[in-house]
Parts: sequence; C-alpha cells; structure tokens
Amino acid sequence: MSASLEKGVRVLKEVIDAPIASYFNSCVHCGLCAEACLFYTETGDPKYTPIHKLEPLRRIYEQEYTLLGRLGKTFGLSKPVTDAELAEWQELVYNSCTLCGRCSVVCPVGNDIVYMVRKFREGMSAAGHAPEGIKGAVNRTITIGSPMGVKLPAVKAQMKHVEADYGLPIPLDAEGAEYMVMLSSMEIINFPEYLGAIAKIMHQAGKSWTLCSTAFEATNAGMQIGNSDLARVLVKRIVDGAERLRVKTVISPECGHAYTALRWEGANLIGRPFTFAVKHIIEVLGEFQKQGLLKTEGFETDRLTFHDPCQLARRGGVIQQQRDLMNQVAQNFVEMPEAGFMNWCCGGGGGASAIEEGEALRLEAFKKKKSQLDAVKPDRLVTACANCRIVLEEGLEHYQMNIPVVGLTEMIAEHIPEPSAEKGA
Amino acid sequence: MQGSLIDTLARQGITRRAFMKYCATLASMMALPPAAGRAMAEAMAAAPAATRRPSVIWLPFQECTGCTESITRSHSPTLEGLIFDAISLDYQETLMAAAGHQAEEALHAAMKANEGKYLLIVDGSIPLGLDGAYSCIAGKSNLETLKEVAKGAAAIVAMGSCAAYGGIPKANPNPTGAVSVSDIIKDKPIINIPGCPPIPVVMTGVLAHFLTFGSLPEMDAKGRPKAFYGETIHDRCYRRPFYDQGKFAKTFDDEGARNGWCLFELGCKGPVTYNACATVKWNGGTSWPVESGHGCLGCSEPDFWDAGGFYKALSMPADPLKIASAAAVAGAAAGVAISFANRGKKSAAKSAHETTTLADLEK
Amino acid sequence: MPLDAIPIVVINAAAKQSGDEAGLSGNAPVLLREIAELARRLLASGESSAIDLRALPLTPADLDWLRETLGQGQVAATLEAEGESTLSETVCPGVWWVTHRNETGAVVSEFIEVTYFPELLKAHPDDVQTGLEHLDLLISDLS
Amino acid sequence: MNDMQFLTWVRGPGLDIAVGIFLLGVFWRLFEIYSLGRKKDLSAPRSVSGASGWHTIFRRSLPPEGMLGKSPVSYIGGYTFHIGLAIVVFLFAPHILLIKNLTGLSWPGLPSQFVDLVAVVTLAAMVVVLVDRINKPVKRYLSTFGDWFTWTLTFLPVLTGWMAVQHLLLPYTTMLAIHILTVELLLVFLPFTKLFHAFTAFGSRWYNGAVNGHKGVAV
Repeated sequence: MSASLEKGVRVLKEVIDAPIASYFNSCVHCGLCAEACLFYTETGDPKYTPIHKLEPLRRIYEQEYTLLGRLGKTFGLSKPVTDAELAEWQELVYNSCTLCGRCSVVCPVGNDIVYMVRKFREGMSAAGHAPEGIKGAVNRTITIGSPMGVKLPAVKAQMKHVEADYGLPIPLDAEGAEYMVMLSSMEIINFPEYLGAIAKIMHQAGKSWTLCSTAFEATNAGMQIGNSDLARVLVKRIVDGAERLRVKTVISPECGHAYTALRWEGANLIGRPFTFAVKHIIEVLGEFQKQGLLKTEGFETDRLTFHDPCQLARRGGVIQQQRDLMNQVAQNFVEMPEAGFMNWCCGGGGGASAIEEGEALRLEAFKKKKSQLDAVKPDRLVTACANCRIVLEEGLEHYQMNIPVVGLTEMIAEHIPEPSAEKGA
Repeated sequence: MQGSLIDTLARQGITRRAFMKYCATLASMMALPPAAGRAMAEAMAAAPAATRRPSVIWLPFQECTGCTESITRSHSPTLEGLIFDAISLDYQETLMAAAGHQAEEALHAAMKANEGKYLLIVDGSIPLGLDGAYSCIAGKSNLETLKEVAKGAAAIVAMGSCAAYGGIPKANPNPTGAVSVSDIIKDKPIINIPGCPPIPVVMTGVLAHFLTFGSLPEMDAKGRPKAFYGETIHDRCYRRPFYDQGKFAKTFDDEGARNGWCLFELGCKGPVTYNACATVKWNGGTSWPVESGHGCLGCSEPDFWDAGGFYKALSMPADPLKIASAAAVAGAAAGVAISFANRGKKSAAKSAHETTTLADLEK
Repeated sequence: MPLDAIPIVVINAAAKQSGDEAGLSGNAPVLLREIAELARRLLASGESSAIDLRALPLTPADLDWLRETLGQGQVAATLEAEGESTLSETVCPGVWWVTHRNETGAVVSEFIEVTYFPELLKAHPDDVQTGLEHLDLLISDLS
Repeated sequence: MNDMQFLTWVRGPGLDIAVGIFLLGVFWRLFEIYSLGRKKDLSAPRSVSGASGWHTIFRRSLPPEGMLGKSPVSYIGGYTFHIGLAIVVFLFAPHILLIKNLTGLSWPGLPSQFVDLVAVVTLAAMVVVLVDRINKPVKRYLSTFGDWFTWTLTFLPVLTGWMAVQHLLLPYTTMLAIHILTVELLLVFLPFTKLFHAFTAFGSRWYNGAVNGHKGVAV
C-alpha cells in the first residue's frame, strides 16, 4: 500500500535516459503519430495522439534533467506534475495504448514513442495509477502463476487430454530437452489444440521438447503494467526453469507480449544475458520449414488472411516466416492492406484487453481492423497470438462479422499427417 | 543683368539647344524621367535671371579638400561653370583670391548683405573635442563659425560625407569628437550631398534646382536628394545581371574579374549604398569604381569607414567572431556540469529504489 | 613609347565572352516591347515619349544589341552644341536614337525617343527671331 | 542609430553574440541530453541487414507506407519548406560566403532568381503548414506557445531576406539588417526550443533505429 506520486516520480527519474531526452527535444508537434494510432484514427479525439500520452513524462524530464526546466520549476514557472494528472493520464497510457509501436515507426524525427510509454508505465504503476484489470492479472500471475488463475494441476489435466486425443506424449520437466515450450493461459484454457499441435510438430521434426512444471506460463503482466520488479519475478521463473532443465531454446507461445517480455526484456530484467535462446513458435516453425522438418499435406482452400501480432512483427522482427508458413498450407492467402510491418493492432495488446473499463474504446478502435478485413473479405482470419485472437473474436462478434479466427500453429499442425498414418506409409 | 537665364547664357555663347541638351543630361543624371528634363529646361530658361546673383558661402571644416577638388573637376566645365556663374560665391577659402583678414571681411560682408537669403555650403565635419580646438579658422572654432554663419542662411548644403555624416574624422575611435552639420544645426533646411567625394553633377543639380525653383529638391530620410540617392549602386549597376546569375569575381585577378563579373564577394557595398555613380559615372563619364574593377566602398553612407572593412562581403561578419569559441567551451563546460548533476540525481533515484511488491501497486 | 605599346588592354565585359550571347543580360529584348507600346501611344494620342537608356541596367553588349536590332533608318542629324549630339531615326520611323556627347567626346546621356520629330531639332521661335534679325542685318549689309 | 550602424552592429557584435549563444546552447544542450546515457541491451541481438541506427537516420526521411496519404500537407509542406530552407540557406551565394568566412568551407551557389523563387515557395509552404496547424485538430491540440513562436522565428528570416532582395517595404539596408537580426534571433533561440530537433532528430532516429535494429526490425 505504498504507491505514491513521489515514488512514481522517483522511478521515472531512474528510467529517463538519453533516448527519452533526445526524443522529447526532437518532437515538433507535427501530429503524424496520431495518424498511426488506431485509437486516434477511429475516434478522431486528439487526446489520443501518442506523444500527448507522454505529456507528464515530458514535464518530469524537463523539470528534473534540464537546466531550464529546473530553473522553471524553482521559480514556479512550470508547475510540477500532480497525482490528479497522472490519474487523468491512466486512460491514455493504458486503455488507449497497446504498445503496438506503430507511432514509433512513423515519427519523422525518429521518436520511439512506444519505448517511452513502456518507461512511463514504470512510473504510473509505482504511483498507483495502473488499471485494476492489469493489477489483477499481475496479482494472479505472481501469486497463482498465471493471469487467468491457471495452476499446474489444470495444465496436467490438459496434458492428459491432449495425450489421449493425439496419441503423443507431452513431456514434463524432461531435463536436457532441446526445446522448452511455454504456454499462455489462454492456450491452456481456450485453445488446448495448441499443445496438441506442438506435440505433432515436434514429433514430426524429431526434436526433444518439454514443458516445465515451475514455468509453464509465458505471459508477463508485470511488463504490461510496466513494472520491472514484478516483470523480473515472472521472467526469473522461466529462466530458473530453463536453466534447471538445461534446455537450448525456450519457445515463446502464440502470445505477443510474452515474446517481447522474454525475448527482448528478459535478459535486461535479470541483468545478465540468457544461457539459452528464446524463440517464438513461428520462428521455430520457420526454421523447421527451412530445414525440411515441416512436412504437410493438403491445403486450406477458403480465403484466408493473416493478422500480424504487433509484438511478433513490428516489435519482434518476425515478419516473413508467417507468410511462408501460410503459403505452405493455404491456397487462397490474401494480405490485408498495410499487413506485415505496418499492420494495425487488434486493439487489445499491451494489457489493454485486461482493462474492463476500456472495452468500449477497444471496440471503437476495432473499426480499423474491421476496415482492413472489409478490404479483403476473408473467410477466416489466421493469427499467431492468443490475445489477439480473443480480442479479434470479441470485435468480430460485436460487429457481427462471421469470420472465424484460427491460430497459425494449429492450422499447420492440422496438415501434418497423423503419426499413425505416417507409420503406415 | 536683365532677361531670363537663357538670355544670360546666350550672351555667353550658349545656345538654347546646348542648354536643352544639358538639361536633358542633367535630368538623366538626376534619374528623373526624360520629360522632366524638358520641363526643367523650360522652367530655367523662363526664370528671370536674378538681378543680384544668389550669394553662396562655402565653409571648410575638418576636411581634405577632396570635395572641392571634385567639384572643380566637373565634367562639363563650361556649362556647369555657368551654373556657378549664376551664383555669387562669396567665400571659398581654396578658390578665393583673398586671404586672412580680407577673406574674413568678405565673409562677414556677404553675411550681412544677404542675411536670410544666402546658401551655406559646408564641407568637412565639426570637431567638438577640446571645445572644438582641433580645427579653428581666424581664431574661432568650427563650431562657433558654423553656428554664426548658419544663423543667416536660407539653407545649408552639407557637402561630402564629413559634413553630412561626420565622415572619416568621425571614424572609430573619433579622436576629435567629429560630428555632422545636422548634429549641430537643427533650425535650418539642410541637404546632405554625401560621398567621399560627392559626384560633381549632384552639386550642380542641387544648385540648378535651387536656382530654378528657389528651394531644395526632395530629400530622403538621410537628407539626401532623392533624385541622386534614390536607388542603390547595386540596382543600377551594369554588372547586376552577373550577381543574379551567381557569377562572382573571387579575387581581383581571376577569370571572373577579367570577365567583369559581380564584385559582391570582393566586398562591394553597392547593395547598401545609395548613390548615382552607376549612372552618372566619374571623370567626365569615363568610368566609375565598379567599372574599373573595384567594389563600391559605400562612401556616401554614414559610417562607411566602420562598416566592417572594404573587402569583406556584406554577408560576412563585420568583425571576427570573438566570443564564439569561448562560448562553445563554456557551453560544453556547462553541459558537463549538468551531466554530473543529472547523473548524480539519477543514481540517487536508483539507490533509493525499493523493489516493488504486489502491495506497492496500490495506494 | 607609343601609347599602344603599354601592355594594357581594355576588356569589354560583354565582348570578352565567346559567342553571340556574350554579355547580354536579357534586359534589352524587353525594351522592344516598351518601344512598341510607346509607338502605339504616339499614333493614338500624338504624345511623344522617351526612354533614358542610362537609367536602365543594360550592359554595353545590351546597348549594342539594341542599336543593331533597331537598325539605321533614313534620317540622321548631328547637333553641335557643347559637344556632338546625334539624333538618328531607326528603321522604325518615329523611333529615334539620341546620343549626347560632351566636348571630350564622352557619352553623357543616351535616349530612345518615340516622336514624329525630336523637339531638340526644332528651332525655337525666339531663335528664329534672332535668326531673322541676323538675316535683316545681312540684307541691310547688301544695300 | 541609423540603418548603416544597425547593419554594421548586426554584422558585428550582434552576430558575435548570437553565434556565441548558439554555440553555448548547442554544446550545453547536447551534453545535457546525451550524457543521460542508456543501459546496454543484454538481450541476444538479431542481426538483419538494413536494421541499424544509421539506416534509420536516412530511412526516416521518407514517409512510411501509407502515411503520405494520411497527412499530405504535413509531408509535402514539410518537405517543401525544409528543402526550400536548405536551398535558400546553403545555396544562396551571399550565404555561402558567410559560411566560408566562418568555417572555410565553400561550394557553388545557385542563380539568385532561382533562390528567390525557392524563397517564395518556402514561404508559401510555411504558411500552408501554419494553416494546417490551425485547422487540424491534432496539431492545434498539441500546439503550444513554442510552436507559434518557432514558426515565426523560422518564417521571419526567409521573409525579411526575400523582402530585402525584392526591395519591399523598407530600404534594402534596413531590411538587410532586420534580416540578419532575425537570423540571429533564430540562432539564439534554436538550442532552447523545439528547433533543436535540427540536431537531436538525428540522435533520435539513431536511437530508434538502434533499439529496434537490435531486434532485427528495420524501422
């Protein structure tokens, strides 16, 4: 019960660095970032302009780390940031930002705005201005082990089902396995096919893999709320698990933020490089495909399109693999406008989907995705992020669009010949 | 003397056509429209020649006599001489035969006889330092003389840059405390004919105007006749097209200089100098500085001597930058100091870090 | 030592450059339109007008070009008055090229006059009167 | 003070002071900004060609996919006035002479009529950009005193320079002096306003490119 403005400001003083200083000094208020943000384009409300979401951070930067700002503060020319302001900004920093990073790639002066939002959330959470929804998710992840409250027994039960359905073993805590597979609780609860798909793919590729009993949950609500201390606790579980099992590679599931948290933030959170590699499942599939370890039969014949999860593509650098994989199993794959690097967010990333009071705004922002889909009119929508999938399904339902959403890994797995059939051949 | 001026001229063998030609040329030089030349000729021809010629008193102060030299070398000597013939030059130290007390008597006689009507021409600046002791005539400081003679003048012509603006004597650091005529005399019409020296025809043009219309011609904000100082050297320069094309002489002996390209980069002050050199030219229309391959010095502008150097282009700094490198060092030092303060602040914030627990998310 | 032995040559800013276009500022052709306009005005209202060539930013080459382009017409008059003046009609009647020189032969002013007959060439009644008096004198001398 | 003394002052002491404050500010601000440093990225880098800070410095000069149509005025107006400013500042012969005098560097200039035309186009583009800032809700919402002030600071030197060359409103000498004075004001305020993006934009692009280039994303 110690969150306070002072604490928030102190944390911000810690995280403000040269890039942030450079960014704030470069901004010319051109407003182009607004054009890149679906919360602005779909609402037309200028307060959703990305750089504006950082206004308190800018003031703290100027008042703490510039001479003129300090003088201004000393002589009362610039007023200090207040708790009420931060409370007001909560909606802008969390509800209306999915950390999709689109603003960062359009800013003409090169400001990495999402980098700053991520850092601003450190201060916002320390000042007690994080949304209840994300706080709850963090709480459950830390205390129970998963944002949706999934515990190991539930995972074990799921494993049993899958083993029975697929006739393939699901290894748990297998030391020395090549791959340690992580899950997101969405997959455990909503999309159990994912685990079966992994089993089939790994079996066909002939790779050793395992789940980890102490680290099965990949999502990191600590990173979404923007608190490094809590994010570190969650990453540490995975690092400890991976090092205990001495795996070569940890596979991040179809979950965008889990990938960012582990792949790009993890080593920085624990303060040392990893002893293992971190790959997104799509990256692994891409490697298998290149190595000829991914053999499929048959094609999907309906009209398919692919929604790029922001954290995988624009923020993660995995852009081509999903397309190659789509083409391996789909005959009628069409791209949405601005797909790939410039893809539009589903509207629920970065923890936004956990914010109940943000739902109306989220659905408003979904109109962007709707227009993208309307442009290509697909029969089904493929993606590679369980969170995107849930948000997309909600949005499609709201707008009464009859487009089923499927996970890419599962779709690939469906085209892998049954192990029995393989034996028979 | 009887009849109009034209009759006076005719008696001296100057034909009407010669006079018309002179007026056309004078109008051209005064940058007046060609029709004005005819009007001027008609006005002057019809003007009754004064029964007594207007008296002119010429006072030299801190000067080099260059202005007088220039005027006496007017390039149409006969005609311009005639303009001077139309006046009575009652006091001009350099030109007059009289000297000493005789000269002073002539001065005072002229002042007395023409009180309130004579034209006063001044060349040279007036030193104020040491109570004016730097320049005295007949035991009187220039300041005293000027005040005394100006009192009865109808109008004053400040001849040359020294009289008009202080000129070279006033150049930094101005040891004699030199000032211009208009700095001292405030209650008389004053016309400035600046230049170092001024163009002779400007002088005769102003006199012609005074004789024709009995008043001084239209002046600009710096008290100069607009007719001659209405446009810059640059705008009337025959090399202007080269400026526009970006063709510049870079040194005085390069290809550009030989091709007659623009002298801007060699320090020509043409763009900021208002004078008629480019149209009237010097030495009987022979040439003028730019035509001779040298940039304009800007001698008809105030403080031309202190305008940053004759060979420095206008867009160059007038003085070398003195504080630039010191400022850069000071800025870097300030920056480093702030850096240390910032880093201290940041590490203080870091060491005050308390690891956040779940409870810490709540207020 | 003869004067021309001094190794200094006058280089005309315009003539120095090679080619026909050398030294032209491009200001001269525009003048032709102005002259045409003045000629139209002369026909319409009988109003004479003049262009002061010294008042314009023309290079020597520009003047040469203009002189050459306008050409030499049928009438040319020379006036001896404190230096020579030449008034010559161009191939366009009514367009006169007027050059005034001083006693030393230097050009002091130069105009293009658009007029039926240059004012300067006409004799003034007063001068005619003077001439008449002179004639009378001559006649009286005869008797 | 007459116009000539005014001109000589802005060319002399005025310029000295302005350049001094400019250099002081630039060094101070650059140290102040970049000395804050950043943490080393410990995550394993993904190396992709074209993804680096240096690439982004150049790449970010072009509009990303789909953006030109979203805000054509910002892009076309922005390009026009930035390129226009560069031409007017760096390719007008008298300016080159100043740069040569201050730095020893020199290059050929463009005909003054062309520069004149560019100045007019630049002024027009700046007016369009200003109107856009007033009309567009986002720009108006973001705008502070600093935005109007810096626009004026940038507009005036071009306007007064052009007016001086065209002999408009005031005599050339006065206008030239005012022109130089406005440039000096620009220099004085540049390090302390958003105009400092002329320096930091490159650092910002580099950081953005480097941070994302580490992930193998060519931003």
